[in-house]
Amino acid sequence: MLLDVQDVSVQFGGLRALNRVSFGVQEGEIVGLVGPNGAGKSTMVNAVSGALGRHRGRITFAGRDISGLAPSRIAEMGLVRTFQLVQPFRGLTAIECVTLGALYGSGNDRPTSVPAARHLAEQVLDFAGLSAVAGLACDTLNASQRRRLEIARALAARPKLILLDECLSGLNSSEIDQGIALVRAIRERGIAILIIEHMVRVMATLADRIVVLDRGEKIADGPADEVLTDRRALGIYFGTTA
Amino acid sequence: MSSSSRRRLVAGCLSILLGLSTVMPAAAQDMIRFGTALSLTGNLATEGKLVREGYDFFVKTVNERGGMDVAGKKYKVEIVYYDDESNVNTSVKLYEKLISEDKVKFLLGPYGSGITIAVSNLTEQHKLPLVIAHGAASTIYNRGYKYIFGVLNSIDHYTYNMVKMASEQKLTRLALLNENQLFAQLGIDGAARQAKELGVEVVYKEKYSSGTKDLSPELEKMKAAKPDMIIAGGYTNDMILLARQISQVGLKPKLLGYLLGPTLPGFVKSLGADAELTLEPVQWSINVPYKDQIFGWTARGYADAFQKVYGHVPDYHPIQSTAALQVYYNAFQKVGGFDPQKVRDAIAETDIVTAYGPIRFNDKGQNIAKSMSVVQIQDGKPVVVYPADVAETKLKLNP
Amino acid sequence: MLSVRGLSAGYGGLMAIRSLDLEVKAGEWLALMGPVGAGKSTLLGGLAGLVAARQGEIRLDGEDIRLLPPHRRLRRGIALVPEGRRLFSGMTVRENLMAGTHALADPGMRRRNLDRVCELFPVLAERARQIAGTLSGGEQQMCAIGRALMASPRLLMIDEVTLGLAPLVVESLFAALAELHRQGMTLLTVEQNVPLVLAHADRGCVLSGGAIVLEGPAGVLRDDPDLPRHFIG
Amino acid sequence: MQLVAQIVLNGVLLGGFYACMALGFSIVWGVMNVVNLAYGSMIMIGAYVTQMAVLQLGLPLAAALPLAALATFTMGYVLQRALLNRLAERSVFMTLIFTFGLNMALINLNLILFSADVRSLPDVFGRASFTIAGLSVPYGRATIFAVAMAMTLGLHALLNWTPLGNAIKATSFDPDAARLSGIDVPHVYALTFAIGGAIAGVTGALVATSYSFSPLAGESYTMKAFVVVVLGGLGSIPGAIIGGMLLGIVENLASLFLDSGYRDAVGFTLLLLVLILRPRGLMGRRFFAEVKG
Amino acid sequence: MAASTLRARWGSGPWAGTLRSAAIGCVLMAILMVLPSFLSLYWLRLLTSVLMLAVIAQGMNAMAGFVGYPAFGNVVFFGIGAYGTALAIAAGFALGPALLFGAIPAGGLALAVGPLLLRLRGHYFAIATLGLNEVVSALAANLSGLTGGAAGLSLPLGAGTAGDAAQRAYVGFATLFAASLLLGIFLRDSRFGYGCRAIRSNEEAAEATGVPTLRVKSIAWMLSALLTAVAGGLYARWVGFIEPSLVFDMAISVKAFVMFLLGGAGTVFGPLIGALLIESATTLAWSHLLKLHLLVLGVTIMLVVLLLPDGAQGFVARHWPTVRDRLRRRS
Repeated sequence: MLLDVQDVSVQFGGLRALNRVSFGVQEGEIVGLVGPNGAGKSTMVNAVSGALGRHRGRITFAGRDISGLAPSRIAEMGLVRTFQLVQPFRGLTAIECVTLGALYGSGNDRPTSVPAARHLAEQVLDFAGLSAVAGLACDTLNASQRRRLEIARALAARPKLILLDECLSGLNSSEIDQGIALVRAIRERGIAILIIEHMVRVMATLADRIVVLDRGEKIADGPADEVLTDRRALGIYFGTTA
Repeated sequence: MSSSSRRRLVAGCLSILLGLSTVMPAAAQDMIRFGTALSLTGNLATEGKLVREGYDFFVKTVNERGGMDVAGKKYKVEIVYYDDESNVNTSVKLYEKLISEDKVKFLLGPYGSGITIAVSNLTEQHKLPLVIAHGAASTIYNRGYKYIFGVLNSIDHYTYNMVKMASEQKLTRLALLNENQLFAQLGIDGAARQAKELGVEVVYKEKYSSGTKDLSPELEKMKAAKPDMIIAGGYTNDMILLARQISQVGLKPKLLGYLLGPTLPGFVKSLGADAELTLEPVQWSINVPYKDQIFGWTARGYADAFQKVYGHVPDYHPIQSTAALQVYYNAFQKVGGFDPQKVRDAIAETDIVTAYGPIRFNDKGQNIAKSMSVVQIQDGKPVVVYPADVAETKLKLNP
Repeated sequence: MLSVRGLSAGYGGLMAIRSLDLEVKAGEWLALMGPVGAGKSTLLGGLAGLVAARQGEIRLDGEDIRLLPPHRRLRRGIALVPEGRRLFSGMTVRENLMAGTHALADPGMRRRNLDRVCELFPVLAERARQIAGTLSGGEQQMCAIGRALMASPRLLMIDEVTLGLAPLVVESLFAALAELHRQGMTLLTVEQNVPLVLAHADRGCVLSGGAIVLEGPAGVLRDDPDLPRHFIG
Repeated sequence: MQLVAQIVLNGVLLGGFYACMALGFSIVWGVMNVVNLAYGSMIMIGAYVTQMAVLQLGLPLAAALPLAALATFTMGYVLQRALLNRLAERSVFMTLIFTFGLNMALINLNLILFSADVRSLPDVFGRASFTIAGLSVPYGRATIFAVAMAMTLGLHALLNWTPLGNAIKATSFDPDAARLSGIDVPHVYALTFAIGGAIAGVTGALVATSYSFSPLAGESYTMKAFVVVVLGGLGSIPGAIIGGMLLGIVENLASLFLDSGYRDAVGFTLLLLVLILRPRGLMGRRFFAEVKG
Repeated sequence: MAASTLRARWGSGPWAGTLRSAAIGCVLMAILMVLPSFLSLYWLRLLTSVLMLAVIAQGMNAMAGFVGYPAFGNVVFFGIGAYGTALAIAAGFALGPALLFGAIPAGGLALAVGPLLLRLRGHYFAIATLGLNEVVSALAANLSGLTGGAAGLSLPLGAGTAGDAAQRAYVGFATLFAASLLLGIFLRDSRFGYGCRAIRSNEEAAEATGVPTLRVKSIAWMLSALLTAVAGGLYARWVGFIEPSLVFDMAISVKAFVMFLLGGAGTVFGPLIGALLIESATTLAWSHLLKLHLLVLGVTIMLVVLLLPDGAQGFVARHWPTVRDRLRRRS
């Protein structure tokens, strides 16, 4: 198991955002994390990536306990996340954003110099179909380009596992198709992916396994096709469980 | 292109770059120029204005008489002023401008001790005389510099007469308090030394941070030490606060002296009763018994003439400025010309009497010929009470 | 009552709404639905004046209000209960409610509106002196709706009223909205819980990718087998 | 013991003055996230207006005080409405630098109008003092303390019991939600700045009666306000009082037990400690604004 | 194809920006090397102080511009540098080693308090640094046994004429200025620099991307402290007299802040541009507007903030394309 989340609970004041949630991600696997707004998906991402600081339970990555480590340490170990925010690095150009990912990010075969990192960034931008906008400031890109840029930045960090936090939301249908193709291409490089997304279609086409959260509880976990035909899991989108 | 014209070109370009025009008024033929940078706008602007009036008064007086009379020729006098914002860096920069751009050979000191020290480093390197009218810190003079001369008594003499008065009045317990700032520190340290010399016991000595809004802890401690006399040093803001709090705290010293304050505008007006009977050492007072050997006026004569021009009675600031220029005038006459090195040597040999007082320099450049008078506020007016030969009236002790 | 033509709105360079047309009739309850990121919140923000509307027109009773600041729009009767409630969390419930009255032309309305809100949500009267940040989720939502009602709006827009709330609370909130609707309030709500909202609303609109992709009477939409497809994407 | 008690009492009196002075600074910072470096100059303007009203118009002090407040209130409103509101969306550095420039301009204007002379109003209270439990309290200081407390209570009442206060608090918590609640945010910002200005004006009047002032003396007041606000907690009224008292007492005790030269150093060390250990300040719960970046 | 189109789009090669800056820097330094022989001592002094201010502004820029932490009290390092150096000179050290006595304590202080203070953001960090300055300056004013206290420290005059002294100061500051340009380039183009800018842009995202933010911030502050401290040391030697209120003067920091903002935050040459603009404005103001210079300067600052939010460089960058197009159309 590459990522192993065991009995993780998170409490915000009186609100229990996650309640003893466990799941795992195997090497090279795509796992979908779904659930309505407020289900605890982002809290889970923050807990895994270290942004949250404290949580109960145990999270191991590549065999090491990463609970309580600084986010930068976790990233260095090869667990890199994208941001739901549309533009985390305002003021940097696209190529700079990706170069940043290449320069820091995971510790394995890190480029030894800035030019080498830029070279890698160029390749990754090309891979993500962003060559044409490399020199533009992040905030001038359109939604689809920004989402792909986030993925490119994560990819340039040479991770073992990428956390994709709603990287396709707000896109139109053809842009989503491009995004799906990109995620697939990443998986073909042998990188495991934990993808957080609302759109069932995306999950159906991408994920090997799906974990469903609702109000902090895990309510389903299994192969994608099984979960997607489960009325109860799907029902949370239409409020039938309400 | 000749090197000098190229040089002018570059300087010109740079001056445009720096937004400054180097166009100078062409020096008139028979014109002698002095230069100084004063605090015209900074936190010492009040003093700066008085200083400038003294210089201007000399210029006006001399020019009305046709100019300086040197080797049988008349030279009009002009002073190049700059505003140093009471800022050391600006001041040094401006003196460099006076020296290397305006080609001023004869420099008058700035106002304030710290600034004077920094400026004198520059003038010393340029080997140009700097006659200081308003830099009292002893640290200015004890660095072995050859080109600086101060017409005033330096700070370590300020309190001498006050301490002496105390010992004559049989006041044996002295409390000292100063702002943690150069001028006040040196002045009060001087008082402590003199007290030891004159057998007065220092029962309290402390410093406070500038800008303090409450001096009661210091004053309570001071009160506990039961002093007969207090001498305090700091800038006017703090001294006004101190004066108010001394009475609030219930301290009743027989004598209360300030390094600076009572004679400055605003002090008496703001304090009223609390200013009464306070003492301040002054470099000069209207009663000093000297007759000016250059202009022929007495101290009172100076004051009257001054008042006609500026509408107020001069304190010691203006006449100190005037005296500095008189030192130069005297030296020019002795040299019969304007060679800065010869002028410097002549200044070192100065031995004149002015309405300000006698002026004679020791080898550090300090004026050792005169001493300070002590002024007391009586019925809201400053009157000289010490030493006896210049006193207008008798010293009054607080009951 | 409200007529939107060719509206484009968004943050920075990002247009979440692209030349959208929308009509809200007086007294109706229009439900906006759609997947996350479809532009529903941006639309409401654009109508309330919080989000810059770059192009198009927003006509309220025929008058274009696109360039008015939010407080002016509120004065003309458009109120928004924003997503996440956005209460003034350190102030009391009563202070929060009173904060809604700044756009009232007639101060005498304060009292009357307060009574009306307390009648609709009696719990708010009980909690009047409690700090808003310490209320439960449902009570906070009531407080937020109450605050908007304090301005005597004619069009009440509510963004995600059920977010993160327990089913019972959701039902009571919807009951309150239904009551408002019955009293003649025009409602424009954004809601995730599709079956629930379609059970109450008069009409529904499905937004996707910043444009309306499906529109019709609530009853028709409810039975539309195509509806889930728009959410799955 | 008597001495220490007296010094602590003096510290409390001084602290009341500090609190009063910091209130206006605090409310502007708390509501708008603007650190007004020209605050001290506004205090000085209040002092000059008071002095002119008393000496030139012959008004009694009680009448000069509201006049000073009115002058700085108007000034504050115009400044915020015309200039500072334009910077509302910009980074915090920008407003900081802007108010720094404003301060320079105001100092220069004051120098031109009033010269660099140190001024002060003749002390109304003089040496008179009364005694409580063997400790002496000068009337002057007691009056300042009373005015400071009255202002604090007044501001408290304004914020909690009036529609304007409601709007100010709402805006400070969430400007967007305030806009949605029908609050004209730029206007509220301007009024907040104006209220801060009025407090500076009253402080200036107090300075004129009991301290001395000059165009350049304003900066030390800005610095003190800074320390008090950070100690007590941004935008918190009880915080300003507690911060002010704490600073007054600690400074005075430091002067008593250490060399008085360390007075400021002790104040600032306290500031550093509070920043490191409790960045929200002593009373800074979620009162006005959260700690904004 | 990708790489080549990329190159075509944003210059030639990954070091293009660095090389361009280095080239500009070399030209600048060459100009600075020949300039003194054409200048009177006054202009030389002005230029020296422009260089000094540019260096201090670069120190500020390093923290506030590149990392986004407004180190308002950075002047504390200037003061420490000045005192450390002056005391070492007074103890008989030559200027070179004496500078270390200023720089090392300054850098050490930044490293020591950095991890504590750099957890604060925005105004809070600014105030904390201000407090640090006040505390250190009060120590300098009160430890009179060591520092001479309020009476200040006077250094013996260096050998030679005024011209020699001016030249020495100029060369010192010009060298330090070159170092400050290198620091600027380092902070812009190195891996470390990428980390800094990521922090400025979004600290949480930077941390999640793998930037050890606290360490990067602390080191950046140390570099800023070193630069500022050496400037302080050279200043002490240049002026020959220091006192606490002179070298711990907040106005120095604020001026530096205005300068780098004016020139362009987070740029290599911004501080120099800002120092040139402000110094010429000040020079202009006091020679022609004796009584109004503070007003002029203050209003200038206000206008800059209102009208040039991204500094002179940003202003040019924003408007140059339209100007260029207009020029092209005309020709």
